[in-house]
Amino acid sequence: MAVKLFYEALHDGLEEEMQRNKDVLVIGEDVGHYGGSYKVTKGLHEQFGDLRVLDTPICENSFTGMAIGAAMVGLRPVIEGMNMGFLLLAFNQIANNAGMLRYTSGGQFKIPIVIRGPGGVGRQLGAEHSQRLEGYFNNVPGLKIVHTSTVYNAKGLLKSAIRDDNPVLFFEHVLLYNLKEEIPDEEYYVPLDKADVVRSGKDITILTYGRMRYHCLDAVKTLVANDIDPEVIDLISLKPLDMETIVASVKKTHRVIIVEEDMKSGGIGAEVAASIIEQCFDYLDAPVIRLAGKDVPVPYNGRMEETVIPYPKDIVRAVEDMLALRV
Amino acid sequence: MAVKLFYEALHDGLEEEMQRNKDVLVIGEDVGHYGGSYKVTKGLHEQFGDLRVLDTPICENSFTGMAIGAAMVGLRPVIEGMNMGFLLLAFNQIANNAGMLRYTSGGQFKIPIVIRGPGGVGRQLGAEHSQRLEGYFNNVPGLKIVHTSTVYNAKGLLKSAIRDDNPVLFFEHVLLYNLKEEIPDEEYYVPLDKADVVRSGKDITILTYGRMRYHCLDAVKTLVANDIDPEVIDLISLKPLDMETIVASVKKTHRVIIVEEDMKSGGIGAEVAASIIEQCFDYLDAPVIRLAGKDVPVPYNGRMEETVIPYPKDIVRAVEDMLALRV
Amino acid sequence: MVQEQLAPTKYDPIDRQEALMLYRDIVLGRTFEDMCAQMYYRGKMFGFVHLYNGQEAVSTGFIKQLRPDDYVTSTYRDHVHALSKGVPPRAVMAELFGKATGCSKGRGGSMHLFSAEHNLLGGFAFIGEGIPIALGAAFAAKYRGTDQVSVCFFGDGTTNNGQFFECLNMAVLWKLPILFVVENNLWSIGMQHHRASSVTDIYRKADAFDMPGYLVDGMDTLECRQAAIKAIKRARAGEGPTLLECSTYRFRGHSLADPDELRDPKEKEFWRKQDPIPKLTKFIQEQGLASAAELKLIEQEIRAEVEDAVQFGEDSPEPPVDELYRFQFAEDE
Amino acid sequence: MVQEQLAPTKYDPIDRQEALMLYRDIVLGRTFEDMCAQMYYRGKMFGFVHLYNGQEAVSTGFIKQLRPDDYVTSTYRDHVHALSKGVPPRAVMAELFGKATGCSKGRGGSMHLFSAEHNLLGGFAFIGEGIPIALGAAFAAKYRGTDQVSVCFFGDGTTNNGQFFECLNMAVLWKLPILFVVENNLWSIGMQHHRASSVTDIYRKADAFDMPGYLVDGMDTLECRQAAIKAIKRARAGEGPTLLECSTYRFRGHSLADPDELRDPKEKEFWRKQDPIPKLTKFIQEQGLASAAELKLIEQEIRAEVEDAVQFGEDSPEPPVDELYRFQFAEDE
Ligand SMILES: Cc1ncc(C[n+]2csc(CCOP(=O)(O)OP(=O)(O)O)c2C)c(N)n1
Ligand SMILES: Cc1ncc(C[n+]2csc(CCOP(=O)(O)OP(=O)(O)O)c2C)c(N)n1
Ligand SMILES: [Mg+2]
Ligand SMILES: [Mg+2]
Repeated sequence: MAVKLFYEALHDGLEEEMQRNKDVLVIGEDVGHYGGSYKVTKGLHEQFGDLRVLDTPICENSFTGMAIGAAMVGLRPVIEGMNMGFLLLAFNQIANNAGMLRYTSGGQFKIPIVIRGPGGVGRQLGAEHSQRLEGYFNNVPGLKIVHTSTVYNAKGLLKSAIRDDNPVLFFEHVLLYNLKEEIPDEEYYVPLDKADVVRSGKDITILTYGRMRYHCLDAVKTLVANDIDPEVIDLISLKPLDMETIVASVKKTHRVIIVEEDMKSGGIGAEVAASIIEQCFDYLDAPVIRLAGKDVPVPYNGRMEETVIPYPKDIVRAVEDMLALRV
Repeated sequence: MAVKLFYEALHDGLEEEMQRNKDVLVIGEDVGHYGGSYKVTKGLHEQFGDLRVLDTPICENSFTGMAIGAAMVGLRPVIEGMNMGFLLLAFNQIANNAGMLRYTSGGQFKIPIVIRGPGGVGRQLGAEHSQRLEGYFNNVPGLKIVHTSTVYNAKGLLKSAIRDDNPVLFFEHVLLYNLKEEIPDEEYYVPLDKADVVRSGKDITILTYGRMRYHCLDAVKTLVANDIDPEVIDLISLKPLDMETIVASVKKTHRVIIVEEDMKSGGIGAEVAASIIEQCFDYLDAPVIRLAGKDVPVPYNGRMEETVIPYPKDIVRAVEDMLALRV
Repeated sequence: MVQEQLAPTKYDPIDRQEALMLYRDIVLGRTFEDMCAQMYYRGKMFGFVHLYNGQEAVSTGFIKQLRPDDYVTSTYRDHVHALSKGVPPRAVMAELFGKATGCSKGRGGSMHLFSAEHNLLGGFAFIGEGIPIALGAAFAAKYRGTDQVSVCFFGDGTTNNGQFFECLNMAVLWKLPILFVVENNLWSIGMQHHRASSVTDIYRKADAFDMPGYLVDGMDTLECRQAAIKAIKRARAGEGPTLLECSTYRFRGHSLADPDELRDPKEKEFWRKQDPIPKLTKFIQEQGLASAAELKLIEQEIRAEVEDAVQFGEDSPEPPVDELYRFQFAEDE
Repeated sequence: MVQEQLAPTKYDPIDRQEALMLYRDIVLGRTFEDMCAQMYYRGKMFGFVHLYNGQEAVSTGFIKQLRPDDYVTSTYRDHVHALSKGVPPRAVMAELFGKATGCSKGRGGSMHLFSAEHNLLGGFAFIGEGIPIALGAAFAAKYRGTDQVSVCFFGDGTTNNGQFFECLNMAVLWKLPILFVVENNLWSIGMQHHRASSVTDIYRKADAFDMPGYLVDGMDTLECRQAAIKAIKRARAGEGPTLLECSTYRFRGHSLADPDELRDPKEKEFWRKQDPIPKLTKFIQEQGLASAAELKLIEQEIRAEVEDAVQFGEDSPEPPVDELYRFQFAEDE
């Protein structure tokens, strides 16, 4: 075991996969000489050379398309979105070519690419740099979408994503790169499609992902002190959802609250809630509530910014409100 | 009253607004000399000239941005997406600048643009030309999203959208352009934010939009013959949802089925279902069911294509299944 | 950076075998497309169908100089590129009929032809999006140190799209083995080239990236072939990309749904006279590479081949409807 | 198309008043940015803050030739463009402090400065996305027959993005009154210009669109001014757009968060010697337009103004938290 920072865990995962398979390469802005804006690719360029750690011009749509083309003929590119928001420019390539091309080709090509990078509300980064795109891409077919949250799963999920033969959108959170955790020295993988039951409980199911995992765990401390026993599940896989784990929990607790950082309308939580309703309506004792980012661009002002996303106190209140309705 | 085709109604609405206000102009590929791929802008170029019916090069991101810039300084551009799918290339401009700029500027600029064009599953148009993008844009803040469905509302909604001071994504359906209907000669407007209760009923609420309105109405014939009395609501406004109308209906029928053509995961129906759950869980006698497009790119093969979206028979079956559970 | 027009006399030597191969290919393209028009009007295929009539010299001239392991990307106007790259007419026609035996297993249709076996990386229905894909294949060739070459085809209208410029830049930066082949047929649907592009000489834009750019007579198979030989050689030798503007014309509307009302009949007439097939026929006969009778025979063989493709398409099974989800993820073979 | 370097002797006559106005502006830019650095390190502002030190000649040289009703778009590196366009230092500083009195009412922050009153159409945090916005304003001017001019500023790295090329094309097609001003500071974050652009002479790319393109000494206020005069005149006269590449350098890291480890100290040293402020000072004094003492006085006034801006920012109220949704839709004024 060794203590690692979040960005180091990503770095190590990438490095291991690159050492293991010479088809794996990194493509993106400032991933090479600069070492990546959040240091995830630091040093890789010295080790693997300019072509395997490719600094691109600022042209997201085309370099993403280039990565897809390279993947079609057998390479396994990992694209870094310096900020995932910039990938809005690559929406065409991601949706049409990463998402749909394999299908329209009748299964002739695989597109083993990973698109990773930071998103989320940081510290007054302004509207454009605070975007949470997981909801924007959730309706696109053919993609897998995961969101990391811990140092441990950052490494294990990235390695799994790189080995996966499908396009994977891999979301990190801009405020988690310096998280610290002890992780195994031995190689390990974390499955892309499994939710993580972070805490078992019987009173209510809290579904969350990304940085909100920590807000939920903070809230849990208060809740437990107040004699409430919540189950906390980190979704990790946003598409497809791990409905098996989710349904099992709902059947146990009969109450669900979804805590998400992305904007509420049309966000990830909408699909989670709708799926739960379809699959275990009869087990629910209360409406599925979404505690989500507000439907506004993120304002720069710090105090306003704080009101945009859920905080532990909001979670505590929402859970207590829901349980107050207990019969 | 006069009988008009769907595309003529759009044409007339556009023409009226252009005559009324010289700030209104049309921008897009082949909108001018060619008259628009679906003839919506036919003849407008002769009447209003090249600058007001502007044929653009094929560069969706930039001409959308150009329209936004023009709107910021007072023009009211109507952008035609020859196919709404092509606007994937303009996602950056639509999300950041149309959706968020007014907010980040502290309310200094208005962005009165309309982005309109066809989407939807047509007759074997293939995966890329059969996209339904309303779900892709649903999580973007600051946008209004409407979907037309009748000749009457096509004209009235377009006129309202042009007069609205906000960016409006205005979806049409590729298979509805030749729909015929008698509509008033007098000027009229249809509100952007109101759902249309197409048929009142008491047994179940069918929520739908776009072309699926017709599949629902077909299904209703069978249902009524089988002694079922469904309420059919055409959402029209996909963002924001007209929750007042929706909730009132659910409180009456206690059962909801959502019929949508877009893909299920992360689609419009997810938000509709989640919102209903939050707002009228206690009135529900059965889970909210989504009868949606399948989560795959649309295959070219005709018979496969038919299995992708809901048909009247599917709606009948789903409604009957749900009502069979009636206690 | 030099931009020169190839002197039409400077063809690399061409033998009988190659001449007949080219002839066979160009006739196949034309015959196939004419058959598509018939099949479309007979309701055998649906959706948007974009025919290549008039532009065949480009496909034949370029693709026939490629090796089987070289890569090609095309657009929605992709039938003939697929055929030139070796995809059997049966597989293309069956695809247009939406059959399981089609080159995209009936999932793709006219605008989405693929063949992994022939390194046809796709027809792409959105303009421009195939260019980065071809660039990626070229990048992979460089990455692995193979000498494979990548060729992407696209239209004049597409050269106003950002992806075109972005890819030219990257191709030069990394000296990638790629040919950017613009088929300048003067129109993008109803938009005239000069109304869409501030500079109508597309080959000149290469200069902004220090890439060689050439203007090629796209109605002349041998000129195309000659330009291809040179650019492919350069690419294979690791010397980098080339931009080739082929001036050409489509003899039909943009797609079979296009009323084609805007193009001046005189303009159409002018270009009809440049038809690449009689031109190639004439060359072959003048050079004594084959006789009129021999060429006739080829035409008959091709016609039979295309009719066989139609029959094959008709007889082929549709993909099973319950396989809707098959092929979406890599796990589904 | 001509591409020429302006001869540095050919300045339009410049009087004392203008010279002092320019001096005031360039000193304001520098002083303001230095203050921002201090405020950032003192925790008064957050997020990404990109300073303009070193590039001031461009903002002063170009924007000071504009009329109040002309339009400007900038990037995330926008403080100084805003100041040159007339946005009061108080409003900019208050915005950086996230206050309700800020030019974007505290909603925007460093990368999103706006002022409708001054026709500053925005700082844009994504590269390139401000270019089409400026094009739109230029289009509107043409549409309405006003003689307003639009100027967009962006960096060398941005010229590899599709929107740059797409907009150059449309600007020429429709002869729009717009100046594309590239501030080529040789780097995009940690990426050297020559590693990102196959042709490092950005002004040359104008040629691909039949647009005049000029290389301008971006460290020389008067050269920038001269280039601006000429290009603005052209635009105002309805003769169309101009591309202007200003060679310049940023004296600090990309943003205040950038460790700036990659740039060679010798390179930095070389450019520091080109500092536009001493250069302008020297010119003014040599031409006898103002004395050293007068300039010193201006510097003091500016310092006071910037300090006042800080004080104003500090004293200003934060936007009410319950106004979170205000300003999202047009109905909310
Ligand atoms: C991104 C995108 N925008 C618009 C279209 C619609 N469209 C299809 S073909 C075409 C014209 C393309 O012209 P050109 O590149 O010259 O090719 P040609 O059809 O002449 O071969 C347009 C606008 C599209 N397919 N994709
Ligand atoms: C679309 C997009 N991609 C990437 C970025 C991240 N980014 C911010 S500034 C920058 C470098 C821009 O360089 P340049 O255009 O030369 O401007 P400079 O910063 O040198 O003024 C990059 C890559 C961004 N803001 N937007
Ligand atoms: Mg064309
Ligand atoms: Mg720069």
